[in-house]
Amino acid sequence: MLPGSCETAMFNYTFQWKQAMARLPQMLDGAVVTMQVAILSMVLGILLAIILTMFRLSGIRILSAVAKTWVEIARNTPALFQIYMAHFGLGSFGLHLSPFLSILIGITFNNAGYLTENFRGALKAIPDTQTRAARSLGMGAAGAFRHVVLPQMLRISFLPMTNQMVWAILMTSLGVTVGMNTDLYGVTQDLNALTFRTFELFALAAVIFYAITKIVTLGARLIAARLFRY
Amino acid sequence: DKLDDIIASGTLRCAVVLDFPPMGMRDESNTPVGFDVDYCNDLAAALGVKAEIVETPFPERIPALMSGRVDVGVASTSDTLERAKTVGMSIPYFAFEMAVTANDKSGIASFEDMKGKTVGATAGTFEAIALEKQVKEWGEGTFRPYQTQADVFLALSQGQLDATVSTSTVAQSNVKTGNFPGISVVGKAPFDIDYVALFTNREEYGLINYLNLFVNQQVRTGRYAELYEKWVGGDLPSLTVDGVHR
Amino acid sequence: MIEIEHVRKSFGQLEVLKGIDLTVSKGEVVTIIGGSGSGKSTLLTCINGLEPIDSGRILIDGTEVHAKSTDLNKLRRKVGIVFQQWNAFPHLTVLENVTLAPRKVLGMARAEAEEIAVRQLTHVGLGDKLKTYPGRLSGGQQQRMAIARALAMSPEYMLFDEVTSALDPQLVGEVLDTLKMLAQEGMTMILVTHEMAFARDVSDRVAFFHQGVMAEIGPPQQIFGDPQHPETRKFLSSTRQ
Amino acid sequence: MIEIEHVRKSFGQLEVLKGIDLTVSKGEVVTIIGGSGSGKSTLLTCINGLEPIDSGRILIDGTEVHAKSTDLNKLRRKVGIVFQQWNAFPHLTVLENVTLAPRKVLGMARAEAEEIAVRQLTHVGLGDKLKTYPGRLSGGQQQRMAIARALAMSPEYMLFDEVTSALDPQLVGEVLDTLKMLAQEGMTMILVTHEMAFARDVSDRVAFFHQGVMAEIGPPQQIFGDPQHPETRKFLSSTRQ
Amino acid sequence: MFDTALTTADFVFLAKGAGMTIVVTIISVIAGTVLGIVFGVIRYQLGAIWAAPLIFVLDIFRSIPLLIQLVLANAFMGTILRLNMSGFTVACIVLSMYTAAYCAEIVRGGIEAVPATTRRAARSLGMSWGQDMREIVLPLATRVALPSWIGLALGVMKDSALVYVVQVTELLRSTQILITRLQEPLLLLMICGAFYFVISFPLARFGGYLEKRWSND
Ligand SMILES: Nc1ncnc2c1ncn2[C@@H]1O[C@H](COP(=O)(O)OP(=O)(O)OP(=O)(O)O)[C@@H](O)[C@H]1O
Ligand SMILES: Nc1ncnc2c1ncn2[C@@H]1O[C@H](COP(=O)(O)OP(=O)(O)OP(=O)(O)O)[C@@H](O)[C@H]1O
Ligand SMILES: [Mg+2]
Ligand SMILES: [Mg+2]
Repeated sequence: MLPGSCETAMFNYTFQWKQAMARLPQMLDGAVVTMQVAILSMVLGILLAIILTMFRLSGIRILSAVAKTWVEIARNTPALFQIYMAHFGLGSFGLHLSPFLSILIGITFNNAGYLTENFRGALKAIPDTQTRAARSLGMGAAGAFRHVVLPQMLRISFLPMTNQMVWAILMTSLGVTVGMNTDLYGVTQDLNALTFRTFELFALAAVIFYAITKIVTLGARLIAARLFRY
Repeated sequence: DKLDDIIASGTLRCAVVLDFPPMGMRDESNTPVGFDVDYCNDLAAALGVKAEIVETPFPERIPALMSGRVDVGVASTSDTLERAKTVGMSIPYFAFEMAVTANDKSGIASFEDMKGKTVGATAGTFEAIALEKQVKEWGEGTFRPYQTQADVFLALSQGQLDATVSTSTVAQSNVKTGNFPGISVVGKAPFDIDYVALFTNREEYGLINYLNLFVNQQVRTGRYAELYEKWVGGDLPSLTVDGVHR
Repeated sequence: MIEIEHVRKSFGQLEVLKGIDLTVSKGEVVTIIGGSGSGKSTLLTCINGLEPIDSGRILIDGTEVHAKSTDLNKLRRKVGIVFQQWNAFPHLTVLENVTLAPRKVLGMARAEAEEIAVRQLTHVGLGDKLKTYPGRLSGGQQQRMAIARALAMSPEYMLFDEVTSALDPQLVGEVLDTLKMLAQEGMTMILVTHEMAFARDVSDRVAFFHQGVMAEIGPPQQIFGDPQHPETRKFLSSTRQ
Repeated sequence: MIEIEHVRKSFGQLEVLKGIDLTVSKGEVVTIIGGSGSGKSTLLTCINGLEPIDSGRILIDGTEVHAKSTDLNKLRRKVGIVFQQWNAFPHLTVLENVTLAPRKVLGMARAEAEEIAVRQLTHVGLGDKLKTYPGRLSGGQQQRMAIARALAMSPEYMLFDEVTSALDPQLVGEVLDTLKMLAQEGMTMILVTHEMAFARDVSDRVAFFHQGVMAEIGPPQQIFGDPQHPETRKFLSSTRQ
Repeated sequence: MFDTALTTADFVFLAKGAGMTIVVTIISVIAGTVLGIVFGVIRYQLGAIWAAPLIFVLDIFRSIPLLIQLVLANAFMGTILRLNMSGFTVACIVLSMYTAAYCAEIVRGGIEAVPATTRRAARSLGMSWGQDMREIVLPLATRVALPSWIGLALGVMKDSALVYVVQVTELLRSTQILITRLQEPLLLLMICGAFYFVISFPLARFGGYLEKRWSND
């Protein structure tokens, strides 16, 4: 049963793959938007997580409290809730974000929380002697973190980061709840409203999502092989 | 067939959209009420069975039917040709005019003013499809579909949207509740009249025939007018189109 | 000149250094021996300011290490240290390990830093391992790299903390040879070691630590040949077995 | 009686056992010595059927270990084995470690199993550790517990695979004493060891393995006093140093 | 404190939603765990090559948005198979498979963490494969797997917010319904978020505690 190859009858249902396949270009455009959101949210999430990690390490109580609260909320409430909150929650304060920004902020918030937790685990795996060695070469605390600890931390948490990236891709599908209709899920849903070929359209979307996540994990592996040769 | 199945099972399960006042909504005790809810109850009574209201968001109406979760959609569903490829539609049981509701701060006073603004509607509805097309024609402004009618009005009152197009009944009803401060109905949208139909599975001719007759009877017996007065009020819209049968 | 005066240091309840006095002049090689937990490593980390001290003071060329006004990062450029555990930066190649500090701390250009690094690495016999990652090196090679890394900062003093004790026996020799070479070149060094033969060979003075106290110090001939303190005798006889 | 006939065994390309023949009679103690990778451990795991063999056969009291019809679980009750790496069950107390198999495999009642377990544990000197978890035991105690655990199944044969080689020197003695005691009690044993003095002391015959071949076998006096095979000589002189 | 139109009836309504969230979660986690253990053991026993089809199928559940899984399953069971299934059933089936897909990996990791030597010791005492699994592997693997499993269960609870697409009115959906009527998004969302937090946070902490305790010995 190759999609698009024919109209297949199964039980009482007649598949109309051609109709769905005709929409493929639109859906691929959606996939591009999905990737944009995912990549941006990852980049921002990693930067924020690094900042939050430094907050945690800073020893300044208020900063580490901020980091802690962030991590716990991100990890203990549904992503859908976080995204809804980014749009309508902030909206009640008169802060109006476009759907794109809402979903971006929602997922970034989530990413940052989970990654901060990952970084914490990674830091534990880096022996104290590394910092000592760097400090005894005359590096300052910041220099030792930046040149010695950080690269190792990113390497140890590379696999969790890849997983988080896959998550981010999957989470973009929640954008519809805040008015997003340009991403892959949103496009699919719009097309569904138009034609009601639910199964065919979403099956196609599923295949695209699957392909994207596979490409991303594969790409990550290649990047890891290039970056981490030690 | 399905008609027999419904009678045999003793329950009629209707897909109803419950954030679409006054067609479907919830009262203070969160029980479903509205025009569509009453209409479903009438249909069940006519069939001599119990009615069961299944809440479905707009985008999920057809999937709910297709997945056998409901028997009939009484869900203000526009009878487009595209959709009729998938489901079977009855004759129209209601007709909507489209109205523009705007946030007071946006300064929008008519449909044309919406050009270049951020506008939205409920994903998967007739007006959403039409409005999105219009925004593309204008070539400026943004269109945002939300999952539910409630989210649309919430976004509108928060100022995330400048204006929305919705059925006039919904617009009036929402503005009337006073839940959404700072919004008002500013005019009509020049879209075709949105005829909505009951729907069921495409091949259930017996049931579709029954639904057609039921809609006809509702008008004949005056029940349609009665329900319209109860939930909407004002001029009763005609359910026929000039110059063509059905 | 390194001057250590009445240094005391505790970890919580445990007093690890109980008033240490020691002066190391330019060009001198002082070896510290002593049982496990006697405070040898702690003293070294205090000397370059990695650990604070409780009382007393440590002067390096007249600068007080633990004074508030002292720029420790600057001071540490003068004092290289190599630890017991290998502490190569695993994410950097051998060459990058050695050039990192000169570039980031001294602000050297890459080319210049690499020139120095290659010289130092060749010096310790790792001239052919520049592009290798430390994970691929033997323990002895890692330790020699750590020595080259410290030397690349052109320190005036070097501290070595049991740099051979985590090595397989056959790798010990190559590291000790490197240290001996440094000593012969006139580097001022304090080294902690369990290799008695080596200590006798290379040191100007040998200090014996016992439970946070420097029980005895003197030329190697005296310490090994005619130890005065009963604990020194006990320690030496137990290591000789 | 354990009869090993022309046993060959490969892991992938690597032939680890190249036709081994060995018969161990009731009450005999056979020690296997040989270099690392010579196939000693592999032979033991073949004897109790943990590893399949490629050709040849192994008979235990006439039952062919690798025959399809053989109930290995039943056979293994006869043949106890203790490995090089400690393999205590960390989630069970010492007593539970020892009673587990008698209860689950032999279907003994708890009381009966515990009686036997206490006897065996006391025998190996762990009578006071019944409620302790293995994590709290020293390596030597863990190995003795493993021995007691195997003995609790009342095996007729015992295989020991370098049971002391992962132990600190001061713990080796206590385990060897336990083995000696077993030998004196008449247990049929095959043991792999690097402790030559012990092998000489306890064995009826000593076999020397070299690269998958049993190069030489004979009474300990002959093997240690007058080795015939050049590899045996080489091996013994290298371990004696 | 808050000037709100929220009535007791509304709280009951929210509580029902929360109840639904919990029921869906519990059913899916139990079913998913049982399946996950079966899949995990099969996956481990067969090895990566022979279990490839299973790995592929389970991977699908981890590579497609849950929302799409729900919509597809719903459309497939209803539209194509014409099974008369409630949304609740579909939600539980999909979430169970979703749980199983992740759980299988956790189980495999747990089994692999049991040292081969320990298992050899068990087998050489005459224990059968089943006894080894039950008496040795299960208790030891559980220690490794339990913290991740708690994380998974909490993840499933949070992800169950998505079952609204198959017409199951769980907590977040109930909240949205009330927002529709009451127009107090912030307050209602806070209540909803707090509910998830109150369940998730202590359990997550407990998982972290177990992890710390068991990684020490
Ligand atoms: N960071 C620390 N916190 C608490 N106690 C410490 C710390 N570092 C060292 N100690 C304790 O201080 C004492 C001295 O330690 P130190 O490392 O200086 O001994 P050492 O002479 O170098 O011994 P070794 O030969 O084993 O390296 C020991 O009892 C040790 O446990
Ligand atoms: N499961 C296995 N898979 C592949 N190769 C193996 C396996 N087990 C053992 N080998 C290989 O078989 C050879 C013999 O191993 P074996 O453990 O029997 O040696 P040994 O004589 O016991 O050595 P040692 O004294 O080091 O324990 C070695 O080269 C080893 O690498
Ligand atoms: Mg030390
Ligand atoms: Mg072996």
